[in-house]
Amino acid sequence: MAANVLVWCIWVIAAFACLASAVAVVSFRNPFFSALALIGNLASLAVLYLLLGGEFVAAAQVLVYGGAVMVMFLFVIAYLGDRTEEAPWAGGPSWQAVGTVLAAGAILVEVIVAIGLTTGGELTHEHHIARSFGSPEHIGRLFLTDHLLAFEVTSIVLLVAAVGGVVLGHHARANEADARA
Amino acid sequence: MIHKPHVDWFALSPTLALLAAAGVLLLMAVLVPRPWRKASSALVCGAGFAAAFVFAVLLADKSPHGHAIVADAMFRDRWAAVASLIVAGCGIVAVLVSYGERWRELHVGEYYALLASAGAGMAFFVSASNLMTLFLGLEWFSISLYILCAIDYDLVGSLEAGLKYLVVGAVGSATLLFGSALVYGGTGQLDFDKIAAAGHTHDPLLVVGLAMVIAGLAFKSSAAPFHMWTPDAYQGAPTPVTAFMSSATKVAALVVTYRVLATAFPHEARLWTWAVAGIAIASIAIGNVAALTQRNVKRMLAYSSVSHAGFMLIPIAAANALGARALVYYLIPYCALSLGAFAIVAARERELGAPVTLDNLAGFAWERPFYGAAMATFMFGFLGFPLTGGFVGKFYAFAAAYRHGWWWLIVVGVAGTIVSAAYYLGVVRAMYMRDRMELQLAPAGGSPPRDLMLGAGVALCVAVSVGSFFAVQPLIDVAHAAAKSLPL
Amino acid sequence: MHGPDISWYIALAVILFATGSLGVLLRRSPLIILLSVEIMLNGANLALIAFARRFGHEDGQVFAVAVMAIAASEVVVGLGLIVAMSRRNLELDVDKLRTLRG
Amino acid sequence: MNAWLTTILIFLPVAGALAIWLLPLPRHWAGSLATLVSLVEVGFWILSVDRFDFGRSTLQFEQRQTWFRDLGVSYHVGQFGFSLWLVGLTTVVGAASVAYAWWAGRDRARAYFGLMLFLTGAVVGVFTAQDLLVFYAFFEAMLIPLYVLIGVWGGAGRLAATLKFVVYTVAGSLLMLAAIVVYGLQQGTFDLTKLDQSSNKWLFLGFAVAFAVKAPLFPFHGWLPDAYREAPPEVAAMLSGVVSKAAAYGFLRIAITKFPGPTHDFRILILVLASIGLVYGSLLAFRAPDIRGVIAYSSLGQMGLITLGVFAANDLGFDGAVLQMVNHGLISASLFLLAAMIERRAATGELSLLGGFARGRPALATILMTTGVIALAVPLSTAFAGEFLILAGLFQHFWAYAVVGAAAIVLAAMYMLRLISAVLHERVGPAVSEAALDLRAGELAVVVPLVLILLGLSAWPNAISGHSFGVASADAAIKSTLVETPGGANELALASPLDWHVGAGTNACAAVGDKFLNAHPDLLGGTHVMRCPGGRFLRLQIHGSGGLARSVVYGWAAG
Repeated sequence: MAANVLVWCIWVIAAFACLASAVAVVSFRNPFFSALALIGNLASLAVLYLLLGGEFVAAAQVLVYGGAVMVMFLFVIAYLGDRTEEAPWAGGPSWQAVGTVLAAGAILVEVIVAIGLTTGGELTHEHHIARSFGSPEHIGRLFLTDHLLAFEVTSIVLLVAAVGGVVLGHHARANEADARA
Repeated sequence: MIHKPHVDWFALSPTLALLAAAGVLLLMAVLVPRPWRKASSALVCGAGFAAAFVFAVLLADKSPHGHAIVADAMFRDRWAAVASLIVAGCGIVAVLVSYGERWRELHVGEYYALLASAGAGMAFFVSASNLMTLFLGLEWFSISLYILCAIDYDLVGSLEAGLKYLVVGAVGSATLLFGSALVYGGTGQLDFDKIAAAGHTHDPLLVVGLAMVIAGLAFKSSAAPFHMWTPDAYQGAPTPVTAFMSSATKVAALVVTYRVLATAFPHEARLWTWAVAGIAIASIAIGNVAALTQRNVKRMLAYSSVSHAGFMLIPIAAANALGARALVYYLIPYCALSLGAFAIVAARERELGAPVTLDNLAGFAWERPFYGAAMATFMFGFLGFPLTGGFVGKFYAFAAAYRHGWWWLIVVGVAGTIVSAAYYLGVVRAMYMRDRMELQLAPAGGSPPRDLMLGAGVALCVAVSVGSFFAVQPLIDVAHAAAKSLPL
Repeated sequence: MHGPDISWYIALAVILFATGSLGVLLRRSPLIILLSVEIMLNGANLALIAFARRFGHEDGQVFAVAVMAIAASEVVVGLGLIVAMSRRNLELDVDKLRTLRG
Repeated sequence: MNAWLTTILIFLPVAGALAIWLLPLPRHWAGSLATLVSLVEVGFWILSVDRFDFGRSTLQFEQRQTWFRDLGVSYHVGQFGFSLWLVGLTTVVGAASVAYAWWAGRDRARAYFGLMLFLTGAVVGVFTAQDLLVFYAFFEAMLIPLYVLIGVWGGAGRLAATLKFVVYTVAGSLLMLAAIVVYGLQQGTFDLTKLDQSSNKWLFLGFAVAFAVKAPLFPFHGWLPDAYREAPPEVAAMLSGVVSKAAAYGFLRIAITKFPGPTHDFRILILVLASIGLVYGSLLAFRAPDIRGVIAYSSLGQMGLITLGVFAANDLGFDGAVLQMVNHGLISASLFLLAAMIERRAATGELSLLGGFARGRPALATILMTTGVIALAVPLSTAFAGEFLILAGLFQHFWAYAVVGAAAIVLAAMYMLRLISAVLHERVGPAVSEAALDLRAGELAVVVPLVLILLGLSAWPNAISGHSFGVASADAAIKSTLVETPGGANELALASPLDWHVGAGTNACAAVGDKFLNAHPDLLGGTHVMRCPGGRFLRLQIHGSGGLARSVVYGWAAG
């Protein structure tokens, strides 16, 4: 019983952190702080993943996202400096903005209602799971068996992105070469 | 002990051929000396697409009974094979069009590598059989295309096009992903056929997920109202890339839309036929009306591609075997028309060194009779005039709508076509009937570089768009064989 | 150990996704838009992992891992574009990018 | 060989066009090759007249090739008597137009002559297509060369003219496409010889609007004045002489024969519109300030008259309409070419600036006079014969239309006489110089044959009016539509399978049949069974389908 309360507490804290940081990402004026807030978001999500039995995913979240991606973000933001600042919500709400907010709100309500309808008992009955559910070994095995192709394609996409990084990096350098010439 | 699934290499061969070409090209970008790089890269890339084409033909021949392979991650069937075949054909023409572009040699290897990789991604995407491979395939070719859009740094707006495409594309794929997650939540399955087996018609999770999947795919086929990236990306990207995007991406996105809807959501057909019909109507209306006011030809063609996405969604909304045939048939002349039109824009662009507008097309057809006649053919084809496959394509699409019982879709299509006459014929008028003197334009200056490759590409497009009008029966036979793979 | 229902997680995922989309729609800095896209993807990931827990098989988790890699690829390309644009002294504001007009 | 004749007639000009476009010919050669091709085309048409069996009313020179099977579409072409005459009109006017253009010389000759030949081929295709989709393809294909010909070689206002022309025609023909899709899929075939009649009025309207725009009928004629004025004269000759006939042909071949019910319902409306067009066009022609305006508006009026004849929907009306189509085609083509010759000499077509052309220019005067006199339908002229047949047909239906038609003939006389006198007589106009020569040999070679044909037809109008629909054949496939049931005998035909013989059986039976036919002159299709004195049954198979305007097969059975 105590364990349940503990899990609930962790869930509430993590969920709250997750939401707060998401709102922060979207609303901060300075991308640097937004990026930092995203790190908080990722970390709290990792906690939620752990609660859901996704050990490997949580670890990957922290390493891949929190480590690699965010470092890249922070590096770029630091490199660009104050060019990236933007006054959010400046100039009053445009019709477009009002429309989008309304549309997003409508989608949100719709989806939550949809889930509420479904939840009429179904989602509460969780599947019984083994202790090793979501362990690195299991996920790794799946990647090499049922999802072999997905695994391979993921690596190809990463490679393509790397090529893209190289090409776009050239872009920047070529421009400087032009400027010198 | 890990039991690896059996891998059907032959089924993967179109993808692998292109992937191999991409790999070789990346190596060549480093190893081959600069003076030879352009020609050799184009050759290898073209060979890759040609090999993919041949493999796709063989695959279509040898896969009469569709089935899932590699641990149910992809389908081996004629639907996918025919789609890869069309994509590979588009790739060949795109290579021909790209050859004469004045790339900086620095990037030419990477350019062709990314083109091949985009083709490989599409060939994989069209055979996806579960939500995960669907998403991965989508991202594979999308990311390649984002980079391709931005690759030419001498082009004003190229980076902007890449960024806009990336942002909107990322939102689209996130939508698709969230929709996939909800479908997974509703059924507990990722494989299309298992989703169909597990789905209940009125499961709200499934329905919302379905809506988001449709929206995510509509982003890629640039159907309204998910088309906002299209004009910017098409206008800003290097023209050969635009040519490839406008044809091959549409093939992949539409073919997969049909496959996903028909295979995974047969029980929800009543819902998605209406949704797709709505998107089709919106695309036809918005695309045609917006195209009317464009002066920039690339931008006008971008809106025209939005309207054609609408026309090609009509057979999807029809959800019958005739519709599947209609879609496959329509794609063939459409790709030829679109590639050809952009190829000619590229030719004019190289000659002028400036973006092509309706004004600076004045007199073009008399200066370059072949290109002019070809462009007129493409415009009449887009408009759905006889003597091009565009006519038969529209006819089939309308026929499919009628067979579904939706004659009003025909009315919408007819109304859209009437509006489109104004801007398609506007191009013909600009090329043939306006005098450059009358508009006080400076002559283009010097003769343009002779570009046999581009000429060959245009000739190929003319041959396909006119040939598909006469050779309907063989093409329909192919489409028929492909359509049988779908449970319609 | 019983925690909250899956539906709680899904609700959270939906709110995350919506927050991310709002960010994409309302913000103008490409960097923040990219960050918002990450939030959308994270929302989807949370949903996938929660559903994986519900059904007791790990397909959803595998999917989520793949999504992370894809997200990283998108970020690489997106950041590459942003850096290149800043080197070319282009506005870093999607509303002010108006080279491409008819 | 015979089967190929139609295909040759369609594709010979198209092949000529391709050759002219692709071969790098010098400018003069392009014109001469085009003229040669169109003369050979006329030759083939004469050959086909020779081979045509006018005794049969069925399709001849028929060729069928599957185009796409799953929707039942095939390349199916062939000719009935009346299509043969319209094809002839096309080839002759096409040859005259091409020859005139060659004589007058045109810029960008290869493009120009190729398009002219292509246009000829497409129009022949329209008149011979026996599959709805093929018909539509040719119908639309006509638009492409016309659009470019007017837009590139037209006068100063050409851009606006082409825009109007295209918007009107594309809108009309796409409605027809929608109707074709629905009609063909309902029946599982697009073959005109296999399609059953339909009673769907929306489909009928889809076809009717397309034809009404093309003809044009009032109030769909907005494009006409600009297009006819701005087009190069020989293109205007093709447009008013030949292309507009595609519409009347479409009414005859598709709208009426396939939709007898809706034809019946909309007949009054169409007759009223056609009458308005006839009067309105004639009045405008009378007021038009220039030669081409007179011819253009007179075409509007004449198309109204032809439509009246078609929708009189009886033998006389049909015969008259076909004859008048050929007449008007030849007349307006020669008038447009003559207008071009006059404009060439005076540099204007304004009637107020012209006058006194007759003095010292006997050839021009004679030919313009002859054509004009035929056009105003003096008795013994072929136009008189055509109009008389149409009016007689109309009179059977409702005398008021005949009165309108007769009034229009008076108007025609007025505007034609005004044209002739304004050009040829009166005092010499300011634009007419003494130096302007009479018609040259080349011009005479173009226009004299047209006038000679008109004179020939005046001598023997029955060549066309008597050879358009053949005579009834017993083996024609006929479906029972049970339009009317005199005496309730049709149920009997359905209930008891009788053994039918061809023929009326007895004189008494024939009298009953004749009486029924006279009582119902507008019946176009259906099988009617009636009882004769003496216990026999008489069956009348009336058919307007399959291109036979109206033919009746008598059958009898012992009771």
